[in-house]
Amino acid sequence: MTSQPTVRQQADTNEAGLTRNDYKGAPSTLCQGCGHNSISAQIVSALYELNVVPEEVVKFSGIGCSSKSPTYFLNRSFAFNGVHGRMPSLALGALFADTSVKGIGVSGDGDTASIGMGQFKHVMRRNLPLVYIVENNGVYGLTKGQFSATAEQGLTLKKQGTSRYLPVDICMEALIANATFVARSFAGDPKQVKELIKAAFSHRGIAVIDIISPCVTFHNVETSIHSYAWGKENEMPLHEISYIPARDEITVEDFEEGSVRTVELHDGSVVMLKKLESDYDPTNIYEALRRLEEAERNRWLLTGLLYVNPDTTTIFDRYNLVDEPLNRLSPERLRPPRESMAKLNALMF
Amino acid sequence: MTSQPTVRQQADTNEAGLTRNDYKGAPSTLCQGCGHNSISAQIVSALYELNVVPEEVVKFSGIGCSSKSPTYFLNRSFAFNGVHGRMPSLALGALFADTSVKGIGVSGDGDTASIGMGQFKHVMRRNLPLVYIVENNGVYGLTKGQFSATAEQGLTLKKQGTSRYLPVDICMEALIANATFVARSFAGDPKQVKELIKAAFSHRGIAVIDIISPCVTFHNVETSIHSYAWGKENEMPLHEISYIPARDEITVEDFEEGSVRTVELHDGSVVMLKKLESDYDPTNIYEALRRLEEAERNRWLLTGLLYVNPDTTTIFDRYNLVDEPLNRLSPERLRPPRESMAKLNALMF
Amino acid sequence: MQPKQSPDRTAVSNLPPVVNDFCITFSTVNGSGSATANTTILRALFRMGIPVSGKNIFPSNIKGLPTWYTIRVSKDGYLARVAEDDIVVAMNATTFNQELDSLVPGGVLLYPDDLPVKVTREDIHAYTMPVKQLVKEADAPPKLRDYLSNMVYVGVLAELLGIDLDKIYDALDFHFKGKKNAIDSNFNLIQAAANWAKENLTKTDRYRVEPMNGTDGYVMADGNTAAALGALYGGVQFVGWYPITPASSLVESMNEYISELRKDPVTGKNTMAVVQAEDELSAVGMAIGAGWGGLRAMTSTSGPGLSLMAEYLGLAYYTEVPVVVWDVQRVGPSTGLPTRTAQGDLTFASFISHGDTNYVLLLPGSVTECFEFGWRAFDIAERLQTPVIVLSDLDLGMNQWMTRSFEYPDEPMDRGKVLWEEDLEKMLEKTNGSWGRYLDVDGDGIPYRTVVGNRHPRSAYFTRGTGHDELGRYSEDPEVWQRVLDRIAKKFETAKKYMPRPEIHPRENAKIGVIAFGSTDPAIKEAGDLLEKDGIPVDYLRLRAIPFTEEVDDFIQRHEKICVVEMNQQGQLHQLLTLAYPQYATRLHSAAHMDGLPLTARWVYDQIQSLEEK
Amino acid sequence: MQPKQSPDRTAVSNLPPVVNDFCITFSTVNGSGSATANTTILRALFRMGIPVSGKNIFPSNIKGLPTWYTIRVSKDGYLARVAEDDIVVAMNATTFNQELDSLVPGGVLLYPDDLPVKVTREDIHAYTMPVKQLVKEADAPPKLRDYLSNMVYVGVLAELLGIDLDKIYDALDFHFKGKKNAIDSNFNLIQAAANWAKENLTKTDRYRVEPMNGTDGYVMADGNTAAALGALYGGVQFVGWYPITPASSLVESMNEYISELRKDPVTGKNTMAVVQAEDELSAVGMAIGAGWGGLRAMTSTSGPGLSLMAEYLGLAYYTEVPVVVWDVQRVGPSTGLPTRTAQGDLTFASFISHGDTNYVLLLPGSVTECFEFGWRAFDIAERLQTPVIVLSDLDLGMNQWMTRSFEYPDEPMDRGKVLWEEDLEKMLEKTNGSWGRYLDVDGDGIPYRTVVGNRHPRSAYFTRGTGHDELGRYSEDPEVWQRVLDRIAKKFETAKKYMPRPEIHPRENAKIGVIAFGSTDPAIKEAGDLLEKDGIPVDYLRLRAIPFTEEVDDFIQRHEKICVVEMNQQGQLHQLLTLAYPQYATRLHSAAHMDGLPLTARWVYDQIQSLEEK
Ligand SMILES: Cc1ncc(C[n+]2csc(CCOP(=O)(O)OP(=O)(O)O)c2C)c(N)n1
Ligand SMILES: Cc1ncc(C[n+]2csc(CCOP(=O)(O)OP(=O)(O)O)c2C)c(N)n1
Ligand code: SF4
Ligand code: SF4
Ligand SMILES: [Mg+2]
Ligand SMILES: [Mg+2]
Repeated sequence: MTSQPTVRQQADTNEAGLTRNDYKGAPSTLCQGCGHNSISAQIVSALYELNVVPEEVVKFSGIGCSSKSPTYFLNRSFAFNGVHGRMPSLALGALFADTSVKGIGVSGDGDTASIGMGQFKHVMRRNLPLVYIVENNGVYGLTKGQFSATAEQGLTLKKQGTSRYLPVDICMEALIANATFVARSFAGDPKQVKELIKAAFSHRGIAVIDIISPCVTFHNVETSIHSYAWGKENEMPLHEISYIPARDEITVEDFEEGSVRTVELHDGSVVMLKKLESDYDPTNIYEALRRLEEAERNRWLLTGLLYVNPDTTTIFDRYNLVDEPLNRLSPERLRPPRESMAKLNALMF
Repeated sequence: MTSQPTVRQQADTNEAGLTRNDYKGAPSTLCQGCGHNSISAQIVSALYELNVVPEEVVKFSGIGCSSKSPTYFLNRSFAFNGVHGRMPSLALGALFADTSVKGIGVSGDGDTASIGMGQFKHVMRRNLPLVYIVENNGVYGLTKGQFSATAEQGLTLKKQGTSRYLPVDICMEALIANATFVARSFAGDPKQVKELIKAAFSHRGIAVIDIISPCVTFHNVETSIHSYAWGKENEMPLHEISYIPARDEITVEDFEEGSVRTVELHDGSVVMLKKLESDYDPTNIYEALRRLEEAERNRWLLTGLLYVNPDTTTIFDRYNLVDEPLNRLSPERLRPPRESMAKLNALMF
Repeated sequence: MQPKQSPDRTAVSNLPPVVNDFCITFSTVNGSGSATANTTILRALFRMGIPVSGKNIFPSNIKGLPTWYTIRVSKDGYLARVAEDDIVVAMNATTFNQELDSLVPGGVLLYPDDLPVKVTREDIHAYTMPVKQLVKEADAPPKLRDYLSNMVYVGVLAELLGIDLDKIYDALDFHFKGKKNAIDSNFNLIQAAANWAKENLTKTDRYRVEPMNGTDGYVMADGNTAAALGALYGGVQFVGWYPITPASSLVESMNEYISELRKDPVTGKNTMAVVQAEDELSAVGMAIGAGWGGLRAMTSTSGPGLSLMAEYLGLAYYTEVPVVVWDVQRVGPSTGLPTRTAQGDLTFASFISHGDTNYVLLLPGSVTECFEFGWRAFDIAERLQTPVIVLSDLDLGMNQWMTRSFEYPDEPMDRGKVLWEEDLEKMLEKTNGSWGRYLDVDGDGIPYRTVVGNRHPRSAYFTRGTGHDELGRYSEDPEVWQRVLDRIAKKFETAKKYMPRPEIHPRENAKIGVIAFGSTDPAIKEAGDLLEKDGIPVDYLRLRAIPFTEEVDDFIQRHEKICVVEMNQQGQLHQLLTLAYPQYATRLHSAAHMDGLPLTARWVYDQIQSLEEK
Repeated sequence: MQPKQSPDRTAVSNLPPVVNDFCITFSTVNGSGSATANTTILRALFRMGIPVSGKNIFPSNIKGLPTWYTIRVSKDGYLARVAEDDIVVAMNATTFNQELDSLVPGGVLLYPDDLPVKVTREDIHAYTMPVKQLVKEADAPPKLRDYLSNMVYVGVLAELLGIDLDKIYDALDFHFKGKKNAIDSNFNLIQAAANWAKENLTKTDRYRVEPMNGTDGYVMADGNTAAALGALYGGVQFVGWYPITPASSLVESMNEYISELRKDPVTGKNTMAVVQAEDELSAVGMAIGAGWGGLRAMTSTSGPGLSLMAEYLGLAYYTEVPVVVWDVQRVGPSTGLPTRTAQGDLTFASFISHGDTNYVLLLPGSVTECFEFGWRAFDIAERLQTPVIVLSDLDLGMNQWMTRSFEYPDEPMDRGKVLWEEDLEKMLEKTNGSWGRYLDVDGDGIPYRTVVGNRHPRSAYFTRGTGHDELGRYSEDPEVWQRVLDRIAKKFETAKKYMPRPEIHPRENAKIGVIAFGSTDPAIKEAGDLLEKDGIPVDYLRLRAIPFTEEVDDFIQRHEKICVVEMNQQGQLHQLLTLAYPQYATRLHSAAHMDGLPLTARWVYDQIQSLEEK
């Protein structure tokens, strides 16, 4: 039941004829051990395995250590590293240019949940096809460790004192804002991260993955929900997730009755969710909210695909655009014909 | 069981010795029939009946027809009409000046849910003691009727075309952001509006009231959830709500067993919720979310006190401030003593 | 009912008639539907071939507050505001006295016979109109009555002034898009009112109109519509916007014309998208993203929105993204007077965002020019790879102007230095593979760019607002920083080649030069005529863009005294000229004024005259 | 192990020693803990009475990239950056060659014996240090080893230069707040390294230190800490902020000192609050709300944050709310170089927000002045009821400077024209009840205000960013608009009375004048000495505030040539001076430079010299 390549290829090239190196970026300048680095590595793997052509991906980010990540993967993709907290608008405009390319945005918890709350919420409701990864560490890494809006209330950090406010839960926010793909993961669980990224890439619409990504330098306190230690101890996956490309056949018979749920994505690929402790239905928003609340109360790190709705229209569908990329339209197709001018002037009265 | 004045007063003055006129504002320059005007009237009534001293209230707003409302009530209160979508920060700073005064903010759906989403969400989690009224009409009234973020998807308005995106639900947003008092009402239900305002004034922390307040000029389409006609037909109150001041005794015996719920607010006043179709527990966030979602699906206008948590600390409690108003501290209490200077210089090394 | 008549003024009416040269103000409350009546008159006059302009002075609310609409009728084609009225139609009792004061001696006052007011002036011609009665007789449905009241004054005025009823019919036909019912119910009342006036009023005043030939080659339009249309002809592909007065109608009229002008004829699908954002930070962010992606992208806003765009514009400046920002100015600072006009964002727009920035500004001075800059702004932005800010204003943007017919763009689209797959291949061959996003290949400061979707494996680059070198790589190297920023600044020099040149109106023997921009143009031209009559000929240079081109230099050199006329408090253009021409700083005299109303020729006259006397 | 020795350079060492006058650069990677080592040396030198300054050139990341720390040792008290190094401690192989190049002939190079590098210069003195070995011998826990490596160079340098080990101990004692363990483990290694050097190195270079008396009355501090402390002494009551380099440490150090300086001695409760906002729009909004409420309120930020504050600052300007904004400048536009210094926000800050605005700017030129403006800014803001923007920069704000001891505020707090209940009662009596929020009672443009919580029934008023009259009522009246805005502008004139005066450093026979502000001060002073030696005496005026006061006028009048020195691309102060003094525009010459590094005296020298030759 594992992915079975249909085309023979050299051991180290994928079906796009590319090597893993073709998906890499510049060497990371983040701290050693930073969660963000492991996520970059999984992005590289996921895209390599998905056989995506790097030129058909565009990267976006805001400002922060996390927002630097796009430098560290997919050297051969266009990228725009914008201003703090306002990546969604930039991505929205840019993706209109050529809707055949796929956007991936990397943001931080400060970038998304503090300064970026407004744009984050609004890009959700627009259902922009964008993989939106939040590398969530509860602090502002790049400015040296102040609390972000996702820091737990009561958390004490040496230099910062104690966090006074209840945290923002990025997944809840995405759910309420009608995001169509919402997942949480943990940088310490690379396999899950990778499978979620693959699924997100196949999703038609906004796909949010909130990844707990420890800041080893400023916020790796073992008792904190944002630390490696805590995550390793308390991760509670909703299911074991695997992504199966459209071309592969799934033989559910291999599995015990009822032990697996599948969700077919827009491009025909399938997300397979293997039941763990209990069955979880990722198409029910309120169940997702309930589980998140329960997990928060108990300080469990609930991970997995919380919610997906593969069947809605994207923002592009709602604009009735010409089929070819807008940015390749020739001047003749953009400028109304000369004859129209006189008619228009006649209307000006 | 009705409120029984303990002090004798003239027919037209309240216990603060003031007449209703003392609570009024300038004549409204909003359109005749605008929902916002009825809300202003209920604010006047509520505060008159609460015996609040106008000098102990501060008004805030952003920009919009709704945000003009503070001009039309409480002439004798300080007011700051700020910039579009950023009222919460202004209110937060100002209320630190003297925590003994009570803040009331009036905003619109554009002001809060479009441009103001970020500040709205963040003031919730800070639990700033502020009555936050959203006069929600689904459009930008003041700029002549463009869709706001609360406009229903698919809504068609003559000049505007059809709204493309799923609406923001202000109550859901408040709930998820950990607001401690969340209500929805309808400008066409003045009694409920008034009682909710009274309860909100007694609440310790942020109190959001999302009031459907039709824009009769640009968005009073009978089939729209934001219209009078629709509201009158489809309002579904969760309960019948009455506010009972702290000084009054409640004799629950007057009521049928189980027909009433009460919530005691921080100042000893009580919100009495008379059961209607089914019992509703306003202390359960997820029940609130479920009911909101159900209502949205069925296009009911669910009104009433959705959620209240009377017992948390406010932002002020978390700052360990001196008891007297900060803005009345004398220079001697603000400037460290002269002796400290040398000690400090010794530390500069 | 015996119509109340104005006192007999035979002495006055012995004077020759005033033909096609006066100013009418309609005083109403907003939301009362008077706009239809007012523009109907405006259009009818225009159709009679008489030069007209209409200005709406309205409050920042929706309904029920005083509003004034002024029509200037000028056989000489003067379009500027004048401070006094010749004719007032007073429909609003609360402002009646104010209007009475504004009338010139011998002026005309028209008001409903039931308006609870007292006419305290003897030197004017007052006529009352039986508005209620005529509306009642018209048998209109009650909810339309208020609205129809306005048609009464249309009819009475038509009769008193001699406005052609046929032209009024044409105007209604246009307004109601041929809808017979609507046209007729309005027209019938107008006709009834005209008849009533004919039978019951004795004309004692001097004002009247006569058909003439003064509007050939002109259309009636507002600047926002013109800008929208210009942008559509400019091939705009993406608009991110957020509503704000007085800019909203720019994108709103664009929306109206998309289906006609920008649907693919074959598939019926759109070649552009307009996205209403959640605020201005997002609106400009979207536009910058789109501009970066290779779309002709724009946003439009007014002061407060421009302030919110500061951070993002700095990004576009430094990353060299073409984007067009229309700022339809209103009175600031802060929320200010949202429904009044100003030119107060000039300095801010020039230097917007922290650090060293410098923006290309376009300064349309007429509605036709709004159309022109609507398309040309994209050519300039894409050519220079930089944000272009177009400064219009409320007067230009929202008022109906008689303006030259729009002309089809006289230049092919300039998409600038964009490399698609094959171009890039050639470039790499030419440069031995050394292409880089920020390399100054041509020595004009403008690098080549590729855009999203380019599948060439060498096409991609990383765009960042942090320090970067010629290949787009992150860099903190001091020399690299300086080099790149200096090259960007160089584009401001290169820009001069692409800037619309100023319009120069010389007069013989002029010693004083006037420099101005934007909607003050009509007032300045009219003042020029007045001054010339009084023996003070002035040369006039109307700026159309910043950076300043050599013509400006030249103009300043040739005049010992320059009067810089503008509509703001600080003299912001005067500031920018001083910075550009410190050597001539002392020649530059500021004449700045802002109270929310368009400048009058009289005010300009006084400024220049007093400069002359200095 | 036989230590590698530098080649014998007896010829060089015959030259006289260079005492207390050189520059050391430590090249490390950030996050490696070298900061402790570097400041320990800095402090020890300071304690020896030798004037020193330390500058950190660090990358915009957290760990693992090249970082340089430079200590200038100057018996003459010069604190400016110099472009070349006398001594380099090279701990980072990747930048080794670059450092090698920066050394002066005869300079000193120190590096670990295992650094994989090649010394390619013959004209310097190179010493290797057995870093690994010494750390190993110190028997430190493995995870501390990297960090402790840095102590090796402290010891070796101490020995080579003659730095007093006692003073080093003092420095460690201070750094580790008396924690014996930490002090000892560091000190022991330093001592071991010093011993090793004594025994194994033959000093061939000329550099050494000697105790002197040059630091009396001085302290060591950074500008952000100073500003924070100044604000605490100024009675700051509310801070809304959002983290950003290089401003973060301002509010962070405030947080550190609150419990010591701003807890009520009786109740132990705070007399102020610091709120970390969700972004800068909110941060400044909070501060403006608080300032309006009668609190001494501030925010601090850097370029991008300032851009985001544009709209809100316009509101504060027009509604006349006192608020203090610290802008600790970094290199822009856009995200630019977040960890490099600049003075590039001057023009933007002057005109920030749409419409006609004008801000009072304070321009601290030393760390001590950061302290002073920390408190004084509130007096000015509250007195004038307007936003005050204080422009510091990264160099001033984040680097350790030797600076005059902070002085207790020499003036009582000026809370401005605030009326509490009784004051209002009196005012109403005096004015027959005609008090209004925006009435210019005193003719200085500054009205009286009441604030939230005032229970007087006449105290309340409505504050709005829309047009308002003297009583705060909404108004669209053109005259009212103009009148109110003109009065607000008048405050900018009144402001001159309250502005810190410029500091003027005259020299005999000076023909050229220099005008500058902020952290360029040391470079300019040093250049002045150099120029004087070369026969070009210059007068120097250091601005401390804008609007300009009469001294500036005067200074410009007295000099035919003015060189305006600043750290940005466009010459922004030059621009503002040109605007203020158009009549002298041609005297003003711009010397502007920005590459992210502090100016050197040499660069300033060259600029002025070339101006002299013109
Ligand atoms: C407008 C603006 N404000 C502040 C900053 C400073 N800043 C840079 S990164 C950052 C926070 C980043 O936090 P987060 O998004 O959580 O990313 P992390 O570094 O933790 O990965 C801040 C506040 C900025 N660059 N721009
Ligand atoms: C920064 C900024 N952008 C845009 C505007 C224009 N504007 C004024 S009110 C408004 C919308 C108001 O809508 P809402 O809050 O729903 O209030 P309503 O008028 O519907 O009561 C807008 C967009 C503004 N004043 N400031
Ligand atoms: S500071 Fe924290 S978030 Fe930033 S790179 Fe280091 S570990 Fe990662
Ligand atoms: S436009 Fe709409 S929201 Fe505004 S006042 Fe009129 S009815 Fe109310
Ligand atoms: Mg973070
Ligand atoms: Mg609304």
